[in-house]
Amino acid sequence: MNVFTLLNFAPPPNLLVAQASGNLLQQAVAISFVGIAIVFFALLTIMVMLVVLKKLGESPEPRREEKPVVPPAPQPAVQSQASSQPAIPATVSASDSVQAKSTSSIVEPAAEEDEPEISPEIIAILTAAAIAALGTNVRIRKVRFADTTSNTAWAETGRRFIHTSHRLRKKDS
Amino acid sequence: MNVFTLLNFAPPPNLLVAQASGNLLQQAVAISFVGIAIVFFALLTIMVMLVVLKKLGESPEPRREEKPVVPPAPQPAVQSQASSQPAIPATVSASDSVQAKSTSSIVEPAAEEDEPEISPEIIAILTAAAIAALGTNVRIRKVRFADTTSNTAWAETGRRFIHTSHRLRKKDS
Amino acid sequence: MNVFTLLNFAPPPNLLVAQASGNLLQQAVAISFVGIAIVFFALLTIMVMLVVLKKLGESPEPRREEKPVVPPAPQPAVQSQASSQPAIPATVSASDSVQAKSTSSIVEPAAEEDEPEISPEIIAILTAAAIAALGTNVRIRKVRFADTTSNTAWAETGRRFIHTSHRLRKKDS
Amino acid sequence: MRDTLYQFLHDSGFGQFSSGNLIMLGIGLLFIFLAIRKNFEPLLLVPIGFGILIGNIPYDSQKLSLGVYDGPTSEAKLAYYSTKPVEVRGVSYDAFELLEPPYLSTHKDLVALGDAVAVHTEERIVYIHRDGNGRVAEPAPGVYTLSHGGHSVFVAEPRTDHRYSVIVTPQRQDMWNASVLWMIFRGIEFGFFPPLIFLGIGALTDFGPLLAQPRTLLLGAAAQLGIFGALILAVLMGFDMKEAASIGIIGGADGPTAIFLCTALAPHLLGAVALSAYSYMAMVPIIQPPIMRLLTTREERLIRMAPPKAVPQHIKILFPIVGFILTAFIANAALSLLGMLFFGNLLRESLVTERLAKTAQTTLIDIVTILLGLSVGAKTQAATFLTTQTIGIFVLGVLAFSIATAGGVLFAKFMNLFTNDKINPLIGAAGVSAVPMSARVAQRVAHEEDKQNFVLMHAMGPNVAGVIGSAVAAGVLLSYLQ
Amino acid sequence: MRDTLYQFLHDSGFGQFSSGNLIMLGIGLLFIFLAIRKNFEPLLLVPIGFGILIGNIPYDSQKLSLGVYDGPTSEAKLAYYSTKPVEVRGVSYDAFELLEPPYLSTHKDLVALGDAVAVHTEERIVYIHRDGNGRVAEPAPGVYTLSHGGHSVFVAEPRTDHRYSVIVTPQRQDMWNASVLWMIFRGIEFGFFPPLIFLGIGALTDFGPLLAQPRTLLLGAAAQLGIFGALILAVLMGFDMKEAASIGIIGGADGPTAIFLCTALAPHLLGAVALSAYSYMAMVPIIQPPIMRLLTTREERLIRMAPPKAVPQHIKILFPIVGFILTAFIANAALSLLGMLFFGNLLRESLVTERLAKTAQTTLIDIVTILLGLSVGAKTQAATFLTTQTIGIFVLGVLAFSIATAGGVLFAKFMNLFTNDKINPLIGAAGVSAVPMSARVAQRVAHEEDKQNFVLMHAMGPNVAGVIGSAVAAGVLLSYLQ
Amino acid sequence: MRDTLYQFLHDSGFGQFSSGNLIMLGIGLLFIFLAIRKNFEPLLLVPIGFGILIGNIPYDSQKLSLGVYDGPTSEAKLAYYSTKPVEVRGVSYDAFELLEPPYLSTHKDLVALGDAVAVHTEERIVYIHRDGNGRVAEPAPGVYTLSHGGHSVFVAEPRTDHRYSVIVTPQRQDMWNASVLWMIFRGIEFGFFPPLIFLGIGALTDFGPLLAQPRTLLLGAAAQLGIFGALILAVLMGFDMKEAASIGIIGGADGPTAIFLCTALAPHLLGAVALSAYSYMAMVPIIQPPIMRLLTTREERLIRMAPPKAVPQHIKILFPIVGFILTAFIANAALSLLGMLFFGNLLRESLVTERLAKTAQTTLIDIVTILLGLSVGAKTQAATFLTTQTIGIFVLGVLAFSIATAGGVLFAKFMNLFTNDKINPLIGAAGVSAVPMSARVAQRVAHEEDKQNFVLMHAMGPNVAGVIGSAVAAGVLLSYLQ
Ligand code: NA
Ligand code: NA
Ligand code: NA
Repeated sequence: MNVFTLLNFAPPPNLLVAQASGNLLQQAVAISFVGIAIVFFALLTIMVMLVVLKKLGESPEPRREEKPVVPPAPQPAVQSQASSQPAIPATVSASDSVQAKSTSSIVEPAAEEDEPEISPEIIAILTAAAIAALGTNVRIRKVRFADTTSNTAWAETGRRFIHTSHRLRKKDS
Repeated sequence: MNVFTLLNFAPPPNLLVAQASGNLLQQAVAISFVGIAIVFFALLTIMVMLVVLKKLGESPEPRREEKPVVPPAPQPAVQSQASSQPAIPATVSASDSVQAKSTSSIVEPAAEEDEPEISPEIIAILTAAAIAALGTNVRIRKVRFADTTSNTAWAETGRRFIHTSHRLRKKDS
Repeated sequence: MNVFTLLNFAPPPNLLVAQASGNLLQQAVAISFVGIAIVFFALLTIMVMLVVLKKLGESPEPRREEKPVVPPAPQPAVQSQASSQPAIPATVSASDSVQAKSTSSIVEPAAEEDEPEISPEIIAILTAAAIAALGTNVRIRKVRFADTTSNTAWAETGRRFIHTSHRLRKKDS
Repeated sequence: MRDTLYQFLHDSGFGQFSSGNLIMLGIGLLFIFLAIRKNFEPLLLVPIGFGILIGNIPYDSQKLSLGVYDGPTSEAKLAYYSTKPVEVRGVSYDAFELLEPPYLSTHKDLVALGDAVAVHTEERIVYIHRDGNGRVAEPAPGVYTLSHGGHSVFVAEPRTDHRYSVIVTPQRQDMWNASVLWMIFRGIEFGFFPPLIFLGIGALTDFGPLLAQPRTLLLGAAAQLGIFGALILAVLMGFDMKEAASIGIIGGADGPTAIFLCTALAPHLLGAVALSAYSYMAMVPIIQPPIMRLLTTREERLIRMAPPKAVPQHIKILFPIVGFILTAFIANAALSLLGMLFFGNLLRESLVTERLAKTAQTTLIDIVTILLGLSVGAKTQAATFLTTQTIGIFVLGVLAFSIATAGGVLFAKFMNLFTNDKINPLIGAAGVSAVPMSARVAQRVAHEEDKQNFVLMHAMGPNVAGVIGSAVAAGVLLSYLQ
Repeated sequence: MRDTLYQFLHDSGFGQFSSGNLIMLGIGLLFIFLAIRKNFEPLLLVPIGFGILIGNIPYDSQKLSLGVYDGPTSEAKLAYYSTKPVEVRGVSYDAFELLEPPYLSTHKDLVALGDAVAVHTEERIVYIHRDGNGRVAEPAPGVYTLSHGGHSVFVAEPRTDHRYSVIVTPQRQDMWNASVLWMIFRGIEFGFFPPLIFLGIGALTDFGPLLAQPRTLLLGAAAQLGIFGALILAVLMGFDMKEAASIGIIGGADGPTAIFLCTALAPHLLGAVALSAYSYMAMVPIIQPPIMRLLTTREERLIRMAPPKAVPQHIKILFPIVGFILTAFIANAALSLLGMLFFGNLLRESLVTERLAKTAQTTLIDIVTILLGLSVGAKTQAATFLTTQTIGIFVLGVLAFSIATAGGVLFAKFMNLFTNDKINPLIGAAGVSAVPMSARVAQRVAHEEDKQNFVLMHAMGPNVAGVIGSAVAAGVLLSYLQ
Repeated sequence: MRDTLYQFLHDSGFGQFSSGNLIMLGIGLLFIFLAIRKNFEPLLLVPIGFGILIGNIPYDSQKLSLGVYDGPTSEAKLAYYSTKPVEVRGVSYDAFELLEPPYLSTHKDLVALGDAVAVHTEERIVYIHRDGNGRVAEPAPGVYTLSHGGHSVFVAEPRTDHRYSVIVTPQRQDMWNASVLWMIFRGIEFGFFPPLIFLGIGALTDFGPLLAQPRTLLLGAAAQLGIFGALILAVLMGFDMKEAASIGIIGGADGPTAIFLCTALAPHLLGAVALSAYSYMAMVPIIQPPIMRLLTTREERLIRMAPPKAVPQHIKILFPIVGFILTAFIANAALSLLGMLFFGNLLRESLVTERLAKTAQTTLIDIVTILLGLSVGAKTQAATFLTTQTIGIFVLGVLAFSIATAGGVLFAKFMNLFTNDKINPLIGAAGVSAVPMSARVAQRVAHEEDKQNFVLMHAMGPNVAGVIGSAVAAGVLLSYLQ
């Protein structure tokens, strides 16, 4: 009678596999090999896909997409760009008090500007206002215009990190 | 025995009505007529109530209420008025980048000012700060003083819309 | 049989105590005396602990702690200090429109500053920006530098309250 | 180890892939594309689109229960079955009759059950249990595993009146695997999210333009004709009453209202209804203008309306209170939508609860939008979405918008018969909420004819009235059909 | 169709209107008015007032179950009945004895049940089932529909020991209609909201003034006399112990604490207790000054206190940790309130979790305030609010505030007997939390006598101490009476 | 009254104090100290530390059930028992066999039960009931009070097949006392919080550096060796498979992933696993550099990498979509983590849902962080934490980090064998997520050798890849072991 068989409460198949495969260590090694293989497989697949996507970078559809969505680098007017370009914040020199070390790494917003009617000083203030809205303590020392799309930005970011990592080093000592 | 009758699980009365009233189409037409009638009735009632309220606008209680709650138009000092007068934002010319088209239409704050010690420039900045706090991209082009209570504000709002609706039109084309 | 005794559904012990101790008033008085005694005991314990902690204020560990965590009073550069020093907001004269009366008493941020490249005006603006981010209406009348760590700050806070309490008094009249 | 890997691949998405999944993934991608590239209501369609991806990743539902497709709505589903003889393929059996089945309310769900033969009779769904050998088991007490969704049904001792008390309970597996999605789904299932979104909308909406011109409330009522027109058409197309109402509500052009009603009446259509509602809201600038031009003369489109007097603050404060009481009296069942809408507006207008209003306008509505969009999307699966019904819903949706537009425009013309203070009938089209899109469309069409005619703020009146109107309509439909 | 319309009107609020509804709507409007016009704690009283409106819209509860009045607290309420002979109108019947009834804990609820005769004996509620003909049915297994609230009670086979396993389950209807409100209610029922509000209050509170003058902690303790004084008076007025404690806690002048305790001990009084607590907190500037002047001499009011030394940050960090451990040890049952208060304060003072503190201070407390206020209001209905009890509660509430004020002032005078560093007794009145209102009142009264005497910051010490004091008092009452 | 006071003190923390409590309070204080003074992941460790304080305040669990230790996970736990003869101390009894016990899954819980003798056989837990006189009661229908946790077990009539339907239900007491903590706990138990944190992390993460150099994805994969290496070591140390997987995941250096997996597989280890994960994440600057220097030559550390080309926005938009579909196909069980991570990133990169992204980045993640940290801490009690297992976990944790670091560095060297465009192997160490700490460590070690070598941005590639890698690994472990 099927009710009875259904009620049999067999342990879930995965556990059965585990018990069948003999001792625990053997099983642990098996899972580990399969596990790391799958991790590599998954990330390799993404990597391949990314390379393909980049190669296809000149295909018609994404090109159309690229233009309207991303405005050219020197953007006019004041925008709270907090969430659009936080990772390469070349314009704001965040000082020691930036607390962006945790899991929820906090974002430092940048603002590019070239319209004459709003002066750089005001931009700085607005940047700070955006920061205030984001809830981080950021000390602005100087404001420089930076081309965040250029490749030197990477070295620049590293360089700036040196200035801000005093605390990191202190902690170790 | 009442337990039994209770257990009878009669379909809810509404459905009974539905089944009793013959075919589905007939019922659909009935519900539709009643439905639209109730919608009109509800909104007509509110309309009547509003007209009455406005007529009673000179009654003692609301008048007392009006003064302290709403400060006179030229408000002194800096206030983040974000949520108090968002609908007629005549002072801030929101540009194309305003994304206030969705269900959760975003509010453009306005700031009126006439105290001498805070200059219009600063007001603009503070307005922008409030905008930053609200999380919208708003580009401030110019700041003008406007009497938001005047009736020309309506035409002004429409006029301003023309400037900001480029994107709307582009999308259709 | 224990199932039966468990099923006995005796009222919880506290209630039993209550019913045993005779009439309700007697019990109310007893609970009240014990209650107020415990409240006093709890707060007295904290008080003693606080006095001890203060006495130990010169112990090595907290002293180390004190330095890095609390920066010296004249802090350089712009920080949204909203949540760090809200209770003695000597620099910002909050006007009548401050609505900090409810359970969720709203915080008035202060900003001390002495770095030359950012002028006091800008600090005021940034303070206001932080306020905007906090969602309160605060009117900034004047910005003065104040030493919030000095003891005169308490009288100063009281004095300022007088200016801001017009509404409070009005409400009573 | 090769077996382990083989098994893993077999269990993974690749081994379980079907064409339905592929098409649904494509549909999810399409809506993400429309949202990002065409700016189609991105705040909703990006989450919904991504939710479709999440909901349509194939997996072996016998082994892994992600709770995405048909997870339980509650930890302890208590239902009541009765048995009656049922004829299946010519043989009569005793069968369970599932009364008011808490979750398995559509035949599709039941047919999908591995061990059960689903038979439905009119309103009620009847099914019998089939044992491992394919024979129909006698209704006996025990635990029945409804495999696909991971429910287990506990049936108590049979009783003399042929009734069984049944406890449908999710298996433990569901509770753990279901994860964030299952919890989030409950938010829609209980109608939790739409009212919270209405709270935010209330706090964001300035009813000023409506209060300045109370007569535009009627335009907001007239545009609800789209709801009822589409309802009748849907019945003609063969949808049942609850489905027809859920489709009709698309004509309300109001996302949360549509999701609220559809979840209550026809949850299996939720994906199609929500997607068509948001799509057409984004396409209002395409759908409305031809209808508006067709139904109005050039003279009518040239009508300039005088700006009305400003509304004093006390009216703005009184409106949400009075409006709530009146509409809640008239349409009880819309209480949770209208209550939250007007409550949010009172927070905004009272001026003493500004910090609450600001939070409702920003964080609260954002969080709920993320969760709502994601879960509506994840509920949209091949089995219920890739049907001819969905095509019908999209066709009816555009008809609903059209009828609503026509209703608003024509009613404005009708009102002009009785008043000297003429209404530009173009603003009638703004009664199709879709705030503020349809008001902008009215402005744009008026502006084409007369560069100095600014009807935007006038159009905001019927625009916000339409939100109230469609919530009332949803309440009426809910109280009749639930 | 005329029938349909007639039925609709009959079912709607108009057909179901009763005087109780009208009065309650008026009360809701009154509190909204006080909040907006008189600035009576608007952040709470606007939501509560609107909640009263939502909770008192009349509807036909037989047809539509909005879950506002007495919806289920849980999806699967599991209780246990035993039967015993009960005499009803002279006839002895077997009856169900509902032990620890999960929701129907007040007789009013039971009396309101359409099909049941409620008989209550002391602590326990006993009722028997009555069939359609008015005869009392024998206790038999089956499903009993407790009509008004929409519960259905499933009773299993009777057992030899006269016990029945009973599953009280909300009807499906409840689950769908209940909507946002039902879910929100659970937040109060489980005591979920008040601790979260305390988290925000902790993150908002600067305990600096208290830490600078630890002795003011005792003033915060003394003001809790109001709680216990009112408790004794309430017992004298005929309230039972749990009710008396819920009324006494009004004297704590602390909204979330009052709601927390009252929900646990006497949920039927929640509306009256919350309304009176928040009203009197807003009226502190009226209630306190006469008492303060009466109990102090002019000399005492002229006492100037020296500003204490600033508190180093490490003390501010240690305080929430030490304070939590001590109070939690002493008053276990206040753990969830005090834990969250001190945790919020640690987030604030640690200076390394600033972003968490900021969110707790703003968005989190705002969202919870909206939901708490709304649901407290909606729980306030005619049946439990329009009673003489409510009048008693309001009278006792003002007495509680007065006793608390007197307690604080007199204890300050008492402390002055033993110290050279005299305390201005006016700041004792600030022990009545109501942060920061009562500290302001102390400042104002002191300022009337001496324009150069600024006691505001000194008064903030007892003021915040009062928050801790009343939470401890709530813990003591909870552990004794729950 | 003296009795009352005595009883109060006895019931209070002082009367119930044990050494375990004291040690746990010390541990809580230690982590708070590390967080505030040493800046050890303060956003998590302050809440967790304070949670430990909350969870370890002693109280009399017979009288007061705070729901902190072992509160129910659900209001209506439905399980199914079967009976079989069990031998206890030489005597054979009929006993209940608890299958898939919903909450009492560890023997410790069962042993603690006052009235039951717990006997466990392999995977299953068997216990029998003991009556008041210490005799083992026959399995009979009734309600059994499992005293410590406050559960009551309702067992229906025994059936002929020796099975009992059992309803495990929390006592009313739990529901009320449990308060905020109990509700919050459910958030972890259902795996609710970690995915929401991943949503915020997705919205905060710029995958740009990864997209600019896709090959660094492999470094992120290689560093997951730490997970599996530690898993094997844990099995060797005597942990069972599920425990070993939960310990191994520490090597993922990703808090939410570790909490997610550990909650699902070995909830009794949650405290130790979470604390060791977050501690070692903060200590990455101490753990990693020696290993990095040991495994690389000076020449390798001096390798300068050319900055790659900037990534166009459309790639940034496509990445979360493509990445989600691929990883979800391959590792179904990681769907809720990866789905939320990529969804959050799409909200961020789409540029049209900026307000949603901002809320996810700020308020939403903050609120969830507060609740998650607090409840992880409060779940950490003496009974499960003060064991030799915990020492083993901390030892294995540092080994996991070390193996992960070595894996990343060595794989980078391995990749250099096949490419001309050499990778600085130091950035391989950044594959140990711990975003952004381990990327900074790579920068610092590189900078020590060459002041002009800036590898920070290159290191961000494997850094964020490691987040994806460990989520995939968690998915694999979950699908095998759950
Ligand atoms: Na509408
Ligand atoms: Na108090
Ligand atoms: Na990782």
